[in-house]
Amino acid sequence: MFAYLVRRLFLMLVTLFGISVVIFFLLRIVPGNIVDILFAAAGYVDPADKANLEKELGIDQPLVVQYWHWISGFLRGDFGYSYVSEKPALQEILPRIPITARLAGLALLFSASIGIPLGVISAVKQGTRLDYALRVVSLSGLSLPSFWLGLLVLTASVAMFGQMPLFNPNPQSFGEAVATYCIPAMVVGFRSSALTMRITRSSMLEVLRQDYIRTARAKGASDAAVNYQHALKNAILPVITVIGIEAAFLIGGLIVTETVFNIPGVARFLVEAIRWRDYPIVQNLVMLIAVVVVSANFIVDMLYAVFDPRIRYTD
Amino acid sequence: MTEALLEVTDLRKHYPVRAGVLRRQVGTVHAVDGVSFTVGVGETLGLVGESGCGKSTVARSVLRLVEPTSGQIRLEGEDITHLSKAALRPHRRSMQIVFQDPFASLNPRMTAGDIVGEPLAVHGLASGKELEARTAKLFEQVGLRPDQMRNFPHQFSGGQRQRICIARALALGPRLIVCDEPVSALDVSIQAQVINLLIDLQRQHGFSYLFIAHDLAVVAHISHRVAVMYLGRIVEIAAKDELFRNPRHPYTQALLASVPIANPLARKLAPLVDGDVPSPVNPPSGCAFHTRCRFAMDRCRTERPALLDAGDGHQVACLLNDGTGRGQ
Amino acid sequence: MRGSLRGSNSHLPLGEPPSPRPSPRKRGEGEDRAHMATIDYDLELRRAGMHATGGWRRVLFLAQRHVLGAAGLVIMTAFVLTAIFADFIARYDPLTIDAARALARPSLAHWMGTDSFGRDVFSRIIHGSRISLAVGIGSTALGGTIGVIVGLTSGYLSGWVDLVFQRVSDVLQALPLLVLALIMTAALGPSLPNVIIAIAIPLIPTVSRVVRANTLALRELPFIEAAKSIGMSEVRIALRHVLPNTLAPLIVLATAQLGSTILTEASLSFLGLGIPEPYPSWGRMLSESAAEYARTAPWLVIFPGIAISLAVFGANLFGDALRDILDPRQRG
Amino acid sequence: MADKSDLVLEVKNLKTVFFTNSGLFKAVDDVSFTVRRGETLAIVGESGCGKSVTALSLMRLVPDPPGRIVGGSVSLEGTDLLTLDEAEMRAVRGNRISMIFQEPMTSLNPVMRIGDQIVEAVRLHRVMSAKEARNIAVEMLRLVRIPEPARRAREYPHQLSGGMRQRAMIAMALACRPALLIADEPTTALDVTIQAQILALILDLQKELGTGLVLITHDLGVVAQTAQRVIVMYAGRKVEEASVEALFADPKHPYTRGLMASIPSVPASGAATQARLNEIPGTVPSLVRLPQGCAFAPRCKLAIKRCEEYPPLQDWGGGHLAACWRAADVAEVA
Amino acid sequence: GGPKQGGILRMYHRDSPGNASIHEGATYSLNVPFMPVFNNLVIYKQDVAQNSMDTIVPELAESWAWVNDNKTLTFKLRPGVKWHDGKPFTSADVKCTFDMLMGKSQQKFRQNPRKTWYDQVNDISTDGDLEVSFNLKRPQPSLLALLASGYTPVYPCHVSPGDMRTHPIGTGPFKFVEFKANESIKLTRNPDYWREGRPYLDGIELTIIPNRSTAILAFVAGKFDMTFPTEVSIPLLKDVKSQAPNAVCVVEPNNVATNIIVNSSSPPFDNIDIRRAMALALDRKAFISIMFEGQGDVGGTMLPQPNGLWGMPKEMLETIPGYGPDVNANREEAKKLMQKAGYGPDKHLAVKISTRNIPVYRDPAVILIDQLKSIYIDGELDVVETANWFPKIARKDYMLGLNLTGNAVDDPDQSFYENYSCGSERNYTNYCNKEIEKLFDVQSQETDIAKRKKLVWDIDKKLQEDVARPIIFHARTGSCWQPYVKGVTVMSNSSYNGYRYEDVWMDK
Ligand SMILES: Nc1ncnc2c1ncn2[C@@H]1O[C@H](COP(=O)(O)OP(=O)(O)OP(=O)(O)O)[C@@H](O)[C@H]1O
Ligand SMILES: Nc1ncnc2c1ncn2[C@@H]1O[C@H](COP(=O)(O)OP(=O)(O)OP(=O)(O)O)[C@@H](O)[C@H]1O
Ligand SMILES: [Mg+2]
Ligand SMILES: [Mg+2]
Repeated sequence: MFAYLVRRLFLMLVTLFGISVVIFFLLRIVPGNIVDILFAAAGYVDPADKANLEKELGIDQPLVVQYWHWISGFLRGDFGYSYVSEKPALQEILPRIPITARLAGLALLFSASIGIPLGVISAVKQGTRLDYALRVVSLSGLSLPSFWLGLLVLTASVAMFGQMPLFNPNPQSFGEAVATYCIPAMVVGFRSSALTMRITRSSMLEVLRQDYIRTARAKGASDAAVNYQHALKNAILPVITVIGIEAAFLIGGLIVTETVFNIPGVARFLVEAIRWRDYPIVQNLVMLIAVVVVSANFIVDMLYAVFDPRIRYTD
Repeated sequence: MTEALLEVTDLRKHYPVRAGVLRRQVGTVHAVDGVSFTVGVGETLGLVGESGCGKSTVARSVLRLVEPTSGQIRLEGEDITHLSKAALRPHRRSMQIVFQDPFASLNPRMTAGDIVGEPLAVHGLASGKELEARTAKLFEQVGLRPDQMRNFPHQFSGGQRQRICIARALALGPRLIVCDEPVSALDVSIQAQVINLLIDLQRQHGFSYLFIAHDLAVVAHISHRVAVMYLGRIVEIAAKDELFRNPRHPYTQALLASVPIANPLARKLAPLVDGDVPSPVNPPSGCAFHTRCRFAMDRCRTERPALLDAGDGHQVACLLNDGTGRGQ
Repeated sequence: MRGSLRGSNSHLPLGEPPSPRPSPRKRGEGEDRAHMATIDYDLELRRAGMHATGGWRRVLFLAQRHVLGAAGLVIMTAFVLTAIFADFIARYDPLTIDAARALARPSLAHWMGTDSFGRDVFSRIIHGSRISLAVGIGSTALGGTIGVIVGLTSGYLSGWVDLVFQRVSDVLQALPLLVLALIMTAALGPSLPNVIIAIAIPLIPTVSRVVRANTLALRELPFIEAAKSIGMSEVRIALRHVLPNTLAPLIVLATAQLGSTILTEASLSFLGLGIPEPYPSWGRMLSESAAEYARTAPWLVIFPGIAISLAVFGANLFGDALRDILDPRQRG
Repeated sequence: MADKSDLVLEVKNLKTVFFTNSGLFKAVDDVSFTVRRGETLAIVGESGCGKSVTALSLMRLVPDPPGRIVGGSVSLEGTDLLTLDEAEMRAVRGNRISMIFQEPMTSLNPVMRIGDQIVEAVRLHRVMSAKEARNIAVEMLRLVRIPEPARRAREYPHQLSGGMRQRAMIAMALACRPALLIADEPTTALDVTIQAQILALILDLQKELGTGLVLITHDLGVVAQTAQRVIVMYAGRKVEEASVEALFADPKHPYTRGLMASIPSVPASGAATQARLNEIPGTVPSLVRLPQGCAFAPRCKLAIKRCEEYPPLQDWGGGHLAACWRAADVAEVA
Repeated sequence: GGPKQGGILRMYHRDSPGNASIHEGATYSLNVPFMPVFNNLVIYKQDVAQNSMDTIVPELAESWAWVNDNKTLTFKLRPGVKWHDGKPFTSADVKCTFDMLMGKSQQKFRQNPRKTWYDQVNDISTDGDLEVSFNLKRPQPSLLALLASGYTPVYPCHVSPGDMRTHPIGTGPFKFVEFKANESIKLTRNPDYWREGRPYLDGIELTIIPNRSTAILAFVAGKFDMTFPTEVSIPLLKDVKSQAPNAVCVVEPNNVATNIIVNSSSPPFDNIDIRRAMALALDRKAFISIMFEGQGDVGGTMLPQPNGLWGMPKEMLETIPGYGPDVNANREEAKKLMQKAGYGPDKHLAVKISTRNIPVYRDPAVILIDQLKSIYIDGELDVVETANWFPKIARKDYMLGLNLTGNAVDDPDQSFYENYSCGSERNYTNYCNKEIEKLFDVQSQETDIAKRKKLVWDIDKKLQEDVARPIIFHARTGSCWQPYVKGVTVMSNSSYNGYRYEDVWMDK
């Protein structure tokens, strides 16, 4: 097991290296760079100015050199300077991370705490009206684009309370904290809770027919105990997988939500940075996201072993 | 029993025992601990023993479904212990297994007909109508109705499932069938049918069986020779009549004495051996059976008896009477 | 909970004289007498599908049994047919601009009104089904197929293949979907195939992880061992034995994804990365500029919204039913 | 049947059917029997004849759909289980009536430790601390002769051999000392020495607690050694019922007689060669398309025209019931 | 009552400007938040909507004078003005600023989009700390107009261009506090402002909200005192009015011309017939009706009257091919031209129309494609990411492009030289007509406004007839603020010049 861990860690590093190469070169494949964009914004192109600027930013050097500069800096913790704001990239990125992390965490929590129980109920009551109702409700989560859901929430709040929750980085009251983080998180979570619920349902249906469920019933275990202790624990693997994936893709979902709710998190920031071809920001941010994703996958893998004793990771 | 179809030499299979958060290995299960035997062409070797003594592990090792820790398995003279998966595949036609747990060994999403017909399809022996006909034939052979071919495993009773497994094993006409308790879930009349079928097939085609069962009566009927296992080792092996008439190992004797007799007037349900079954993780020193043996001597606690010939090819691993076991 | 159990225990001491208790409540598993007496065997059998063997009868029976699923199938079929015959169904050219009839309310002439360009919303939705379904089905199929292959291979073979595949999907996963889409559209320009590929790529790790997780569990089951003992090739085991047993979550996932890819395209459009104008896709119709008309011309957002929702509902309801139908234990 | 107070279980005209797409399976068709305190009733019969479904019906655990108990009554200690609501039934299950399932491999929860599964059974019906329950669990495992019970209690089912799993099942079923124990082939996976131990254990507990035991088994040897009364089922129906002595001495139904003849015996006088066993020719009929009248008729040497009419259970004295028109002739012909 | 002191003006910002240096930018996203930080030498009077020579008032300069045959423009500077960091403001700062703009100093801007504005300036000379002179090559009366633009703040000498991008220092009514990209921009009152009693506001806070719907909702919900100026589209304006009936809203032209850039250097648009046909096919009214529900202006290069100062009279405009009221007649003519060029009902001309992937660019392009259908041209939209837009245009890798041209000041010099003179970098089409260029200089030197207007009209007409860069329409947009916000004037012929905000106050 220890050997396995060491190897996993090593492989995570390999993955991260792979990601760094991919993102680095993908960005370079995309036509246009910060200089083009700056000039586009200024509405003119002057070849001399352009060359100067490229030199200043070091993007005239061979790619390999640029890569080496970046990655060696990254390893030293030197993230370079944003091309756009000319501030240290780390200083730009860091304050935004907790915002998105909070949102993502809440969204996942919401998705799991709604999706799993509803999935269980709907599986247990398969074929009843309740099952139909829950499925239809969860589907509405899947069928509404999240920007519409977000706008709907905002519009409704304006129409009903004459108020709109605008992001406040330092919420003063509990209500503001809810408005700042929980509502957007719920909008994101609602969608992924639908997926969680459906996977839970399907997985539970599979498990509920197993003999050991009958055994549990035969012991006189209550429905709740049967469904949650016996069945759910057996059915949870695919659910964990999906939640893990959702966690990774949450960044994508958050882009739109951060835009609609105007939250200055990393997701929207990343999009802006790509638009500006702000390599130092994009590269480092993607790497940080990658670290999170890779760790999330690792945790998911470890959770498999926790939930299913038959899965053992040996060397 | 002229030539050996299967030859197992000093087979060992150890499973690691893990514990703790980091799942460090804290011990080893000596599931099979040095087992040697041969099965001749057209011969049935019965394998009995207490539960958990490693019979299934032997069975699965023979088919290379678990990788043995050490030892050698020769099929038709060829060493298959280290063959690659691909190289092994052609040999699979000549050896088949009937699993102990019939339900779990049936794919819940395939119909019984598909399950039984699949080996034929896989090895390209039949297809289309012919496949169906041959599958139907197999169903009839094991006492199932062909109209059950389109049912799913969960729709069968325990005994019926076991017969599906037998039919699947028979499909390829293998030379060796490892039967891991193939009739344990069958009622006696069908058990009789199946055993008769196995016997008939053996007579017609010279099949060999490694036949694992708890029911000594069944073993007695089908086997030519019988091996008795205890805690990962063979403690006694002999020709059937010799073994039943003249069991030498105290465990064998206890086994024979424990067989329930189908006569309500002759009740004798007092267990002959008592005491805890020792664990394969920490097998007792010396003779593994000494903890439950009524005749255990001091020597038995320290000295491990070897499997010795006590005459007429009757081998026994017991220290009593100069290593020939307890006479009758 | 436990208290009540003990309570009823006390009613059943050894040898207590029979005390039949009337029970008005409805029960889950067993049946009360009153009900037993009135069991309509024929009806029950019909429900079990006895009279529905083979061909159309079976389809009809399944449709009856899975009403929601049948509805889903009907919706999906309708959409597919719409997409195929869009040219015949649409009453106007979806691209023709007419300032004179801009922002017309829904009427007999324009069933779903017109947009700010004076284009007929109904015709645009009809034509939009082509693009939206192409995106939905195309990217789900593409991502799903590759995902299944990767997941099966890595789960079944495990070992280093697994490790490598998982790392690759880690890499894919670590690049957020919209980032990928941004980069793809920036590099290649926004076009239908590019959007499909951009949406399909993140599906690969999703599907492959689910399949792999299932495969890992299945690999340990005796019936896989049984398949090995027959001498089946690994590929065949993977396809015939492992895959069908992972089908249930796969179907649910795929149909859920089918819906969400349509939405993803909408999100891409929202960020200006979707299928380019003027070709109508439902997502584009719902995108940013439409949002500005949400109040003044609600039909601009209601109808494409309904179209998306219907497609998502259709796909998912059908998927649920398919899952149930393919579950042998449900077949009675 | 003089003293009814002695009855633990009284099953009357139990009828359980499966509604399947290939038709109506009458898995249990009009079966009645009783079990007294401390009594062992064995159920034997062809594989697939409805024994397990009978047992599941008693527990009200028949999978629905497709199964359904459509008639009869099951009274446990005077309470008709079929009229209880789910919550009341739960209080009974595992407590007053418990069951050892046929398939030990799949009947244990693969992701729960063995010990926890037993602890759960105990704590559902007894108030006690987790520690006490754990001790009981370990004790039960020891009782069923599992070595190193404390360690095994912490293991998962897949780490145990088949026999151990079955014993774990037994431990779980017995943990609450039920009034009625249904054992569906409890020892098929055990070697005879352990089987003897386990059966002795079950019988001990039975004696001590007055537990009624319904023992479903194929092993007629076990039946002979443990049961007081036996019912023989064929194709969903009870075809014979008798005290164990009467049944072995004088089976009245041709099917029972066929069964008896098929029993292999340990050759005391060793026949060196393999011996073919007696078998009953033919196969079990499909439960959907049962032949008119007696279901065994097509395989029966004694079948006559009248067998197209279903023979009622007839009492041959001493509670020996048999459903055969030719019960009187069975002994002579065979 | 009279103006009140105090309060922070909350406003949203439509997007995150790349940096804070007005001189390096070419979008009013920069002017709005940072103009309050600076002062110009002269400025358009902030409470008059229409910018013109007559509304130019002194700011850092106390007075100005044209001397030396109108070839020197001399400013007397205001004494005692301090930069926000406490350093005194002198004539050196002015010289530094304009030297840098002309590219003559050591320090360089990263980009310098308005360099051409000073093509006629020879050099800047100072006379003591409080006098500075612009020495011109030839008379250019409009230089003063350019200097009065919001685009022409005076930068301090002692701050490097790089620092000006991240932390601008000015002399203006508000001091820069912070700029968090994609988040917010904060300004605070400059207590040492040279103008007594100004500004009224304690500060200005801009929250960056790129999503227009969210932003408008927030405004309606009272989260903001003011929308981003000229960012409320016509449909949204209706929304605001219905949801917040008290809000004050104005709709004004923003002097941004939507136009087609034609690649006349390669087929098919090297053929003047096809260019003309295209121009004839345009139904400008339809554009305006779709994009602005009728609230837009048809005109030539210069913003039409009455908001614009230089727009040609309607009668003259309608004589230009394609501007005539009878669209169908125009299109018949266009078809003939197309047929002459070899196209017809059976032989359509396939054309790619490139544009940026932003609704204000994309939507007119979509309409254009539809309109070109009527004259045998099958257009296909080619949306281009911002990063690739100018390189693509510069490479001449397009056939038609749909473009927006914003005019910082309503003055022909600015728009003619910038967009149509032969060497100009912003002359994307590389349209080069020496004769017309001579006319540019003629009008530029003309000091008589009436005469100059006539010249300008003729030039404008010629430019349209050459179909170099046909103008489709001039947009109008809305701005809204809460009723208690006073002293805001939205300029009606420019969207770059009206954001000093020193006179804005809140009646709360
Ligand atoms: N995968 C495994 N990991 C660890 N231990 C195992 C594994 N499989 C089997 N064992 C252990 O190996 C020993 C032998 O198991 P095996 O299944 O071969 O017994 P058996 O003789 O077939 O028993 P039974 O008659 O009960 O089926 C047991 O102690 C069992 O717990
Ligand atoms: N879920 C089900 N759906 C349909 N038919 C079923 C189902 N479960 C059992 N049956 C049918 O009911 C009949 C009785 O099954 P049961 O399991 O009671 O047999 P059994 O007597 O226990 O046999 P065995 O001794 O082999 O275990 C069988 O014919 C079987 O096919
Ligand atoms: Mg075994
Ligand atoms: Mg059974």
